[in-house]
Amino acid sequence: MIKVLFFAALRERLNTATVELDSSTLPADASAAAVLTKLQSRSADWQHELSRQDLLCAINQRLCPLHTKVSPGDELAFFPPVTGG
Amino acid sequence: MIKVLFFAALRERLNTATVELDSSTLPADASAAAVLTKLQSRSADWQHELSRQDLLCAINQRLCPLHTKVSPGDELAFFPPVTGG
Amino acid sequence: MSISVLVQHEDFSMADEYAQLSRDCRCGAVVTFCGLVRELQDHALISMTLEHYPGMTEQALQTIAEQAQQRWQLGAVRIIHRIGTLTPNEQIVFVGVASAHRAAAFEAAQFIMDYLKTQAPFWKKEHSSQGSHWVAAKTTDQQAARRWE
Amino acid sequence: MSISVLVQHEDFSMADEYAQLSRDCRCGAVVTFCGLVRELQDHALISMTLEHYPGMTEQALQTIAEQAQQRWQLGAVRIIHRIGTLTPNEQIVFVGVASAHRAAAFEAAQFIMDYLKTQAPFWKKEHSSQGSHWVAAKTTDQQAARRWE
Repeated sequence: MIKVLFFAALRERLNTATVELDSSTLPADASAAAVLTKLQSRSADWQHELSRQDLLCAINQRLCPLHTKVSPGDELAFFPPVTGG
Repeated sequence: MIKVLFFAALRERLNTATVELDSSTLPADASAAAVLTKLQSRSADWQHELSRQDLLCAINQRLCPLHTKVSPGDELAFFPPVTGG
Repeated sequence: MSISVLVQHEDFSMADEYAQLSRDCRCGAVVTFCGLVRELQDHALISMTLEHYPGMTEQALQTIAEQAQQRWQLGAVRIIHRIGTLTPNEQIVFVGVASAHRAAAFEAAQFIMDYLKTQAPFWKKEHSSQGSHWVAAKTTDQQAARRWE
Repeated sequence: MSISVLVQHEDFSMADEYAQLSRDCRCGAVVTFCGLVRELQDHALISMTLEHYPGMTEQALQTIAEQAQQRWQLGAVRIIHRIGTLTPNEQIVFVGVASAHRAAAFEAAQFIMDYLKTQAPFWKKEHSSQGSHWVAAKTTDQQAARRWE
């Protein structure tokens, strides 16, 4: 399984905080971008929200580019630009 | 009269904190540099101490270059580079 | 060199944090930054909610502090970020850096804030008489972070 | 915009100074700098005496604060410099800046310290087991001040 988390405005607009994906439905060398594409296919809303250019991606709680490979058991997260501090 | 103050290491080496100069012994358009030259003539020690290139000059409690004109009643000060903070 | 990072709802005491940072007497310079909930320009801010990514926030702040430690000679770094609902004038974030030299302390504190603003997973939602809305990221923050690259 | 400058032997309270600076809630950013008496590298520092030019010090600090105010949008500037004899780990100098924006607060605090170090008439004399000597001015301080020209 791959766990995907959403935060802040994205979490609100998707009305979803967490999704569990069956890793077997993804290619063995799938990237975070492939996960994103798979999630976008869920609905027109998800397609729209997950196509925003400014989305950030974290794998196992570290920021990383979308082309980074994911492995079964990974925790992915997608979220809008951060605004703390 | 022109009052001249010395501070810190310079005050210690001259063993003098204040000197009063009769303005009438200075040209009417005398600069701080002219005052310094007059003071240097007091002794070999003063000549030496007041010839240091890094001395700072203040007129009426504001840092200023040596070519600044002085007027009767002014308060001059000469001191080493500052080291506060 | 000590690094200490805290993510919590509870308020912090600037006095206590400063006392801790200044205890190490090899460090002649202590720089602190505090961020406070600011009033909005056009209408009254009632409160602000800070969402975060539990686990990742602590890790991100620790990484930022370590990066600062690699770039400058520092004696101590302390970062505290509050989460949950805060009201105007409340403290949000504290960054404190102790160093032997003031330039290192100043630069490290700025670096930490610039990276925190762009890399630590916190999100602000403002609640005012006009409703609630997520604060937009600022391009000036992105630019500020980029100068350290 | 408020400017407040103090030259005194008495110690100051970082907590009180910070509380005062953060009171103005239009200011979301408060940066403080504290300079402390540092141990010497090679032998034990017993104490340090700070000589100053009475009258000129206050005026110099006020001028530096005003210059900072002209360069950046600031809510409040506070400068405290101690004089007389101080022992290791005692506080020497406090600079606090409140602003709506953190970049302004950071830069103004650095600017004030850089100018204070090169233009305010204070002189340090260190007393150690090796005797007493006047601290030499550092070229790095001159360079730091020059970057603002």
